[in-house]
Parts: sequence; C-alpha cells; structure tokens
Amino acid sequence: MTIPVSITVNGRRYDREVEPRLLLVHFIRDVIGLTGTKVGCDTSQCGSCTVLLDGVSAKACTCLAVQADGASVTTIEGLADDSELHPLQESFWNKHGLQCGYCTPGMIMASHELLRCNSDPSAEEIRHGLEGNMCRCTGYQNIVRSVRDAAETMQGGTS
Amino acid sequence: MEFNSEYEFDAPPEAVFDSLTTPETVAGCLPGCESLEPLGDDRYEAAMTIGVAAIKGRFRGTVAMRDMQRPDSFTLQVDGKGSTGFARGEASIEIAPNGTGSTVAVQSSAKVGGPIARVGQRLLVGTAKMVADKFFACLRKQVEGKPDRS
Amino acid sequence: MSATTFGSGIRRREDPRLITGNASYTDDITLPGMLHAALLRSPYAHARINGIDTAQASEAPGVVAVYTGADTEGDIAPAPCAWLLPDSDLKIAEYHCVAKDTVRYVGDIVAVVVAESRYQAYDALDLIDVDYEPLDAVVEPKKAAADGTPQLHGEIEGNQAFHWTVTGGGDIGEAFSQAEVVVKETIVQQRLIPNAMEPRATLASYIPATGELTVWNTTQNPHIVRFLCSLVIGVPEDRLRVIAPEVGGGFGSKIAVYPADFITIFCSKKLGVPVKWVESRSENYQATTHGRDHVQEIELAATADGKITGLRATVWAGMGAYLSTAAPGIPTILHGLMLSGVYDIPAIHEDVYGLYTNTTPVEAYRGAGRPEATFMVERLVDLLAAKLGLDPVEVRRRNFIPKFDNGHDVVTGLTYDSGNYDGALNKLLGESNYEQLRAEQAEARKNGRYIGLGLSTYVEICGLGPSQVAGAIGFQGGLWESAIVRFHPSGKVHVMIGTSPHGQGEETTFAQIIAGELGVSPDDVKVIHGDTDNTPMGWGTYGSRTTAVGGAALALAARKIRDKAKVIAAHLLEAAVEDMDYDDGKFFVKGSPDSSKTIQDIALMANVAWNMPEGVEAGLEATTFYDPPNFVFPYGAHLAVVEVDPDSGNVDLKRYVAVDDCGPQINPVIVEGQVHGGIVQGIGQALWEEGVYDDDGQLLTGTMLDYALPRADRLPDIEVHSTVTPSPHHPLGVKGIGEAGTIASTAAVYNAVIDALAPLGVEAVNMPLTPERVWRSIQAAQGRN
Amino acid sequence: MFAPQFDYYRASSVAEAAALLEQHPDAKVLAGGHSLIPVLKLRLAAPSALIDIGRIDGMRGIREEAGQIVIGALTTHSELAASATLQSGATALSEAAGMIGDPAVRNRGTIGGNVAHADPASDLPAVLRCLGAEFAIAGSSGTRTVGAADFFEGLMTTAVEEHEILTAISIPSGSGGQGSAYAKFSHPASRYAVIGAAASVTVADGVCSAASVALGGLVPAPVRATAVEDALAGKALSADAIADAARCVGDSLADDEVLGDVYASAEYRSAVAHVWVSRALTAAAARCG
Repeated sequence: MTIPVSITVNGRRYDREVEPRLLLVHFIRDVIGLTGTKVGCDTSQCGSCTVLLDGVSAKACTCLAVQADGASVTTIEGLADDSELHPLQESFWNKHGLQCGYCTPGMIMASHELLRCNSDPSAEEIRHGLEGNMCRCTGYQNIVRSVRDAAETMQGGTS
Repeated sequence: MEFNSEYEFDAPPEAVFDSLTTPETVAGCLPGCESLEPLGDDRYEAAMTIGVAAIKGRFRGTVAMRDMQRPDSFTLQVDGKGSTGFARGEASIEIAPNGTGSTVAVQSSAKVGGPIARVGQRLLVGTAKMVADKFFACLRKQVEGKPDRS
Repeated sequence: MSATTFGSGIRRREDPRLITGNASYTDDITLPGMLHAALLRSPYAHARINGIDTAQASEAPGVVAVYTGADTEGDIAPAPCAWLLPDSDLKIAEYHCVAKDTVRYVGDIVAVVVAESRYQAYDALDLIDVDYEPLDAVVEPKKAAADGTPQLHGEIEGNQAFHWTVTGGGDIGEAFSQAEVVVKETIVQQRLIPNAMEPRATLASYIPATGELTVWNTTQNPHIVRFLCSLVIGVPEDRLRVIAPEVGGGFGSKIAVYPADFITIFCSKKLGVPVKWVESRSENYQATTHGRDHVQEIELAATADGKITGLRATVWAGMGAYLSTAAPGIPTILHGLMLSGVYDIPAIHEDVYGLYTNTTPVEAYRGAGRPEATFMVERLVDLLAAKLGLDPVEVRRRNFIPKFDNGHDVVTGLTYDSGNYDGALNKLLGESNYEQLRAEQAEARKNGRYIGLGLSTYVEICGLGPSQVAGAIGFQGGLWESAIVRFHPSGKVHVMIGTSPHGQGEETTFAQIIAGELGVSPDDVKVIHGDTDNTPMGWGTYGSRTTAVGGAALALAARKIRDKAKVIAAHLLEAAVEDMDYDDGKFFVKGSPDSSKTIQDIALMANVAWNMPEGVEAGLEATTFYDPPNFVFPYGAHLAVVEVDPDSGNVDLKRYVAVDDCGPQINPVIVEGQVHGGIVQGIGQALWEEGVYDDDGQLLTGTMLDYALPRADRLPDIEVHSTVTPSPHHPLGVKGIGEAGTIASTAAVYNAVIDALAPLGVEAVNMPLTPERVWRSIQAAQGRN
Repeated sequence: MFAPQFDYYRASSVAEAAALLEQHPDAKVLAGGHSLIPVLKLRLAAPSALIDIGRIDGMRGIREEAGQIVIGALTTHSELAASATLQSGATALSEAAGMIGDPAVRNRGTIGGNVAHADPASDLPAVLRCLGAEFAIAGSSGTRTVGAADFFEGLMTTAVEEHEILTAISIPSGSGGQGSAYAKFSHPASRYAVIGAAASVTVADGVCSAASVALGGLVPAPVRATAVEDALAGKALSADAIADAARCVGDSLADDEVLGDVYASAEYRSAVAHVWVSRALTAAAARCG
C-alpha cells in the first residue's frame, strides 16, 4: 500500500506517494534528500532527528510520514534566513557548542523549542530542556553556554 | 529468566495431571496457541503468538513432556523461535494434593534471546506470568467443569 | 609566533557546515544505482550453524543478493588483528567476517542481504532461516579462565588470548613482605559501550571496468582502512581509495576495521554497483567494539607514614569473542606501563590475562587502558589514606614524583617527559577551595548529610608514539605522522595530513599552527584530511596523538617552508641568506624591517618562478614525516563533590573541578571542550554506564532505553583550569588532551562517593554506582556494624 | 530501524475508527505514536494495519464540566503539563506529564495512547489511579465508562477491548484543601518510572481527612497504597507523620507482583518505594490550600 502525502519542508511543498511505514526522518533524508537531520538511535532517545513539526519540536524518527501529511516541517537546513545564520547557529559556533557535529542539528532544533517555551532560561532550565538530546563529545557544558548566549542575543541583550 | 508460580485446583491431582498432559486441552487453553501437532514420543510441534498489547511475536517450535510421573509431576521442555527472538525453557510441574483439591507448583527457567531479550527484558517475567495465569485459569475451568472462580 | 593565532580561542573552521546541516557523513552520501546491505547477526552467543536457508529471502521484493559464509569463502580473508603483543604467548583466533560454522557472540554475522531499499533489506532478514545448535557460553573474563568453562576456540587452550606481565624496580615479593601497611581491593572495570553519536557506516563503490574501489567509511584512520582492505579484499592500494568524510565521533570504536566493512565492499565488488551499509543503534550495541571489561585484583605496600613501596596487580581482561584490530595492546601496554601514575613507586608487578569470552570484541575506548590504570592507582592511594587516617591530599604529596622538566624514568620502563604534579594539585586545591569544602563536609555530616570529596591525580601516556617503540611492542605499523604544506600563488595554503580528526577541531588548530609558524591568517589555510587519494599516509586519530604527532609534523613542514622562503626572500631582496630575518610572516634583511617580503610575496614568486635563486626548485611546499622521539605525558588533578542520599542510594554530583596540563594550548576553547567531553564520559562510567550480558551472553542493555548515557540534566557545570608545562621534545611543546578528562574523572567521582559513605562504613561499591548498588552497600555495611 | 509493512487508514470520526477496527482485526490504533512506533521499528510487533485516530475532531483538549475535568484522549503531554486547569485542579497530572520523556516526546505523545498502552513504567496510569479517573471507551456498539480501578487490568492490559477506542478521561475537579503531587524515580536511560508515586491529600481542620496514594513503575499495573492512606487518616501531615505513613507502602505491594530489571531489582524497588511516596505526600500536603 502507498499513500499520497503532501508535506511542506522548509517552505517548499513535496507531494509524494509513500509506504505507510516510512518514517518522517526517512522521508526528509531519503525521499527529498535533506540529510542535515540525523538518525542516532532507534528508540526515540537521542534526539538527533529533532525537527519542528508545525512549529514545535518532534522526533522525526518517531513519526510516520503519513502522520505528517499536510504539515509544515522545519529542518536544520531551513533555520537560517537566506544567508544569515539563526542566532542559535551563531551561538553554537561562537561558544564551541559542538565537536563532531552529529547531534548538532537535533540539538539546535531542540534548543529552538526550548527558547520558544522560555525565552530567558537559566542554565538549569536549559539542561532540563535538552534532556531528550544526547551529545557524546561536549559534555553539554558549551551547549548550555550556547543556548544561554542565543537567548541573550534573541532578547537583544549583549552576551 | 526464571519464573515460579502456584495454582490451586478444586480437583484431584489425577484429573489435573491428565488435563495438563492432554494436548487438546493445552492447545485450547494456551493463549495465542494456533496449533499443537503430535510428533510422537510426547513431543509436539507448536505454533503460537505470544505477547502483550502492541508487542507480539509469532513463535514456532517444539514442546516435549518428560519424566511423566502421574499424578505427581512432569517436566515440560519448550524450544521455540520467531522473528522477535527465541526461547528455550524447561518447567518442572509438581501436583500435590491439597485437601479435596490440588496445588500445582510451576518452576521454570528459560533462555531468551534476540530482540525480545534486548529490548523487552523488563517485561518478560510479567508476560510469562500473565500467559501462565490465563492458561491455568482456563484449565481450571475445564478440569473443575464449572465457570472460572476468579 | 603570532600571538593572535596560536594560543587564541578562535571559532572553529569546521562549524559553518555542521551547524547548517551541510556536512556529509557517510550515511548522507547517495550514489546512482546504490543498493543497501543489511546484516543478519546471530541471536545466540555461542552456537553451531547446522544450516542456513536463504531461499525465501532471495525471492523477497527488492532483494538483489543474499550471501552467507560459504559465498564469501576465499573472497574475504579473516579480519586481522594488528597489535601482535610480544612475549605474551598471543593466540589470535581466526575472525571470519561471515561466520563459517560457529557463532561466538550475539552479533556475529551470519548472512548479508543486498536490496534496493533498506526497508526491503530488513524485511528479507526476517526470512532467512538459520538452524542453530546452541552451545554453552561464557561472558565473564575471570570465569573464562577457569577450568571446565565453555571453550570458544578449540585450538586455543583455556580461552587465553595472552598472558602479559610487567615487572619493574625492586623485588615485589620483598616489598610486600616488608610492608608496614598493605591495602587491597578487587575492582571491576565494567564493560562500556562507546556510543559515538554517528552509527558506523560503509559505502563501497567498485567499478568493474577499471577495478577501482572507493570506500566511504566512518573511521578514525582511513589509511589503515585502505591498508587492511587491500590485504583482506585483495584490491591493490593504487586502485583503492578510502574516504572518511565527516565522522561523528569515535572514542576508539572507529579504529577497528570491521567485518561489516569488508562485507559491504565484497557486495559492491560482487555486484558491480555501489552498496551502502549503515548500522542501527541496537546493531551498534551488539557489534561495534566495546571498552574496558577488566577484573582487577590490586594491592599496595607502604610504610606506616604513607610512603608507597610496591604495587602488585592481577588483571583478567575480557577481549570478547575475537581480537579486534588494536585490542591486545589496550589492557597491557597502555595500561600496565602506566601503573606508577604520578607517584614514585619503587617496585611494580602486574599479570594481565587476556581472555576470549562470548561477547562483543573489546577495543580502545576513550583513554584505552589508562583510565583503568589511573583508577587502580588512585583507588589504592585513597585506601592507603583511609587506612592511615590521612587526608588523601597528604598521601599524594608524600608520593608524588617531584617536579621535572626533561625526563623522569619510572620503573615500568617509561620516561615521562615533563611534569609538576604537586603544582597541579595545589592549583586544584586553591581553585576548588578544598579546605572550605572539607569544613562544609564535616558540618553536613553533623546534620546527617553525606557529602564526599574525591581526588584524582593522573598522568597519561599519549602522542603514540615512537615507531621503534611501536614495533618493539608489537604494533604492526610505525606511529609517525605526515603533513604536506602547500602554498598556492595567492598565498593561500593547503595542508594535507595523514591523520584524520573526527570532531576534535584540528581543521582549526592545524590552521593555527600554520598561522603561528608562517604568519598567514588561519582563514587562508585549508586543512585536508580523511581521503587517502589526497593525503599522505598516516596512522589516524586515537591515543591523543593527532596534535601531539601530526601537529609536530605540520610544524616541521612549515619550518621547512620558512627555510626555503628565506632563500627566495634573500634572492628577491638581493641579500645573503644568512643576513635574513623573519617575523610573523615577513622576511627582511636584519636591521631593515621596512624592506621586506611577505610569505605571500614569496609564495607568488615560488609558484610563477620566473625569478628564482640559482638551483632552487619552483613551488613552495614541504612534506614531513615526523617520528616522535618519545611519548608525551599530560597530567592533572581533578576533584569531584557528591552528595549521597542514604535512603535511596542516589548519588548527586554537585561540583566538578579540573586542572589539566597539556602544555601550551593552541586553542584554549577547543582544549576546554575536549576536557568537558572527556570528563563527562568518565563520569558516565562511574555513575551510569554498563554493558550488561546475562549468563547466556545476551546483551541486556541492548538499546539506549537501557544503557544510560550522561544527559545534560544530570550534570553540574564543569569547572576547568590549567597549568602549562611544555613537553621538552615536541617542536611546539604541546601534549594531547583528548582523553585526559576521561582518564581522571572516573576515579575522582568514585573516590568522592566512597568518601561520602565513609561514616556509614562503606569501603567499595562496584561501578556504575547506581542507586541500588550504593543502597545495598550501605545496607551491607550497616549490617556489619 | 525499519518497521515491517502495514496498511494505514485514517479515521475522521470515532465511529469510523471503530468500524475500521472491526474490518481489520489485527490492526492497532495510532494516536501520537510514541508507544507504538518504537515497537514497530524494533519489529516487536507486526500489525496488519494502523488506524490513525490522530485527526479526529473533538478528542483533544481539556475542559471542565459538572465538577469534572474532561481530557480528550488525543491531548498531548505538553498540553497536560501546561494546562492551568490541571495545574490548579489536578496538579499531580500536569506534574507527571511534564516528567514524561523529553520535550519533543511530550509534544507528540498523547494521554490516550499512553494509558491505552499501559506500560508498567509509564507515569500517567499511577496518577490517574490516584486521582480516581474515569475512562470513556467507544466501540461500534456504543460507549461505556470504566473507573481507574477496573481500567488497568494488568501488564500492558486495559479494559479497552480490541475493537474499542479510548476517547476521554475525566477526573474529579480538586476541592478546597486538596493537593496532589507526583514523585518519580526516573530510569537514567529510558526516563520511564522505576518508581512513580502519586499522592492526593485533603486537609481539613489541620488533619488529613482524605488521602489517595497510587504507585506505578514497580508493579504491572498501578496499585493504590491503601496501607499508607490508612496510616495518614486523621493525622496532622508533619514530616514525621508522612515518613512513617510512607514506610507502610510495602504492605500494599504483593511480593510476587513487584517488577525488577537489570537496573533496579524488585527487592530494591520495594525497599525504597517509601522515599518517593514520602516525597509525593510532602509536596501534595504543601499544596493543600
């Protein structure tokens, strides 16, 4: 069985026929070829596949493409505004919030959700907000700094 | 995995023993049992679906009854596999008179492997207990010839 | 050197592609006509294969081929072990990439399916019917050594892969018979699963017409992959190109060349089309190498005033079912030779037994041997302090090797390069306000709260290593590194290195080295790595060696460039070479800095080359193969503060302070990041992580639902400080920093927990220190009291 | 990982979903998917079809009516956690919902999917048992309502029959003097509850006039800790009184029912459950306004 779906990713609409079992993350990576979103586990733990689904964070490995029919998805590739990096991307760069980079797209999307819900989080709130995203390189320390830095930038403060 | 349990029957040990060793009764009471075909020598080929809620696997394999000591005890050997993994186990079943009825004591241990061992281990004993409880509740109904008391 | 480049915490040059999703990891690469491989792995830890029926799988939708061991016979040689430990009676079991007749761990490969999509390949795996005859299994290393235990490899007696010893200094028996104090402990260094966030993957593309093979692989060492693939698969190196594209962390688990890699290549070669294999996380847990897995029986002899007189240990090291690529060297060379730690220990003896068990092969895992050594020594020192009623600081001070800046011999045979261990500890005590913490602890105890302080003072061996030594210890390769520095006409620079970083940031730090040596902006330097067609041979990134060895190669290549540039500059300025001076990218006649040529001017002239000095070749590039004269020995002192809830056994890590010394820091921000990550991995071992097998060899922690990785919300801020002691033999004085945090932190956290529980009478708890383990240790101690 | 093949049907009404379930006997209901999809990916289940109820109108949201808080089965954990109605009227529920998984999981996972899956280690069943929830279940022959005591039948087994759908959950609105809380011993890897304790207490005239305590995580299905409840009756809720009462929790745990795993044994969980019962009670008592 295949099912027609229409999913808007980073502002562009994709109409495709998919098997019901196709995961959203495979739709994004394999069907439309946006490979910035990563797969790091098979049990919804690591958060590498985090995207925004209709504006809120979701783990794209735990969502079927057919469930996202009609939805709007934002991936890491869609976060920057044309050539200008999103403040979160800038902050991750400025504060050394990444090493191997594999968890980074998911981490940035999860951070986006965090700041959507709380624009001025404390370090502890940031740590809790990132509880569903795993990083093996940074020990999270600089990720926390990065998110804090982005919060300040986005509020118009100075970092 | 180890699993022990006890079940009370309002019937003499002979009746309980006979029921427990009659393939048709066992097949009828074992949740998810699709077939139990005799291979001779008290061995049977079984096909069954085991699981709880969303987690379900289809298994096929052999069931053998050994050391039959009517009406006191016997040993059940199970060896099955399916796409969610495999299980090899042995259960010693002892039937003791208890007033006018009997008590069935089950002591079993199983080796479980494959995906179910990897991701389902925290649920294995609970599932085994649930399957066993259902099985004995059904069997009790048959042996006692009246509706389930529980 | 330019102060604004070398030593400055500039932003990483790697990051723009990584933060925008534009980086390509192996699984991100798709080739025309590419097929997908999926591997059928044994669900049994030990079984004979009586038959494999692939008929149904072969007919399944999308399936192109199904291969079993019989199909690969003669085309894939056994997976090689490359660390042939000498004087150890090493016995290497044949590691068939696809099992022939026996499987020896859950995850051993039995068959491979190649299909048009991954979904189809996995569907077909379910249709392969294997007739297994289960055999008894053994999973614990000490049990594997016992009589009457299941045997993995018939020809290898007692499951023993090797027996290695190190003996140094005075008579160990005498040290113990004369000892005024002896402390002992048995330590289980539990099995750890490395968990690089990027799962392993291989994409192989074989072109039958040309016989050329390109392999994209998640590896820490592409040149070793090429070398071993040429041996195992038989494609000559001139037609074999290995590319490590973006690699998402390794921590040792991407050193080995795996059966899955060879099989994927085999499939591409057989079918003449590109084939990709990507492991799932649960497959990673089963089949990608694990770390640690030691049982250590250790004891320390000392005088009544706390001076150590001897250290003796017996270690049973589980190696898994087969010996992985570098495995034999980890629990031996990298462990046993480091048993003196930061202390002056006059007599040391250790026996290490490497044992085959029905488990996933073990390999290097961040720190590789050194965390196990540090833990042993740091535990014993704390036990000694407790026994003598001394502060752990005091016992350490009484035994530290005094400050040295150019070589210190320890009895295990190593010569440490430079160190000031007391200096690092002093800085730690100051930064953490140790005295006050002790006072707070005493106060808390009065109120029934259990706070503990744990120290770990460590030294590590890294910058592996001199090639002569590598040869002598059985490593089947030199451990030099290479670099090519090439100036283009406009003064932009390409750096080609043989080693292959995978997240550590050397694209930035190496550009900073060039900037420091040649005065160009780091932005004008592109560091090229990870492609065997475009880079000189090199040995890879592990053992904290890329900056320590590869960085030295690069600095020396840059200096060669400077020498040549000086000759050209002298020619252009019509001066004698010996009259030339150089500063920050400019060549000038001594005393006349205004009349100068920049390195860019020289690069242009060298490349257009119409006015070169007599006898000087065109071009401005240099190649260096650097073989270090010794290892480097970073060190430091760490402190953990914990609070334990005795009712539940829960451990709360409240504070973590580190002082590390890796010599001069090329980029302190990157150094700090390495320390953070390393510390948290070591904390993971102390508190959460453990790969658990049941007695039948089933991996019970088979997914991220059961194997507990450190998460952001369970950690405090990590406070990082440093001291700077240059290595006397390194061209830049730098040491390594990739593993330091891990090597130190497990012992610090463990010591803190034991310190917290001391009033309750607890002396030891097996790691990880889960609430249940801690709670049980309290119950047991209370029962004793 | 890659799920086996299945068919997919999207229901636009409860009636249509019930009819689809009748037509496809081996089908599973899909809501948010956070219980079901991981199981499918690991190939631990192979249903013939999924019936997607995720877009059925009117099954989402939280409303108050006639002394009840009615929660649509498709309400997400994030919505539960953020609901002012729940924060004031059923604090334990919003608190527990905020502890499930992580933010992305909470954005997609639904209360209905969670309780219908009835994983012993999930958080909401214990809370709903504690708060005396009622469950509205619809099938092709109509709807029925089941109380929490009967809803959770055993390990991953509920009163929802194969052809039925859980549509809504209602709980009594909190009354004056009542406070509730949830305390969780979270598994460090899965984030599921090793032990979950939900407590609701009512204080009148300075003493506990009503208490409800339920436990999850360590039992196949949530249980009420009646021994703890009894020990609190009529007591002033001092720290000592709470700790003493919490220690009675073992009396409500049948030995052979307590679950253990490689991380925490049954014996350990039984022995330390009182710590979380005590925490939940302490927090609940502090909320009695």
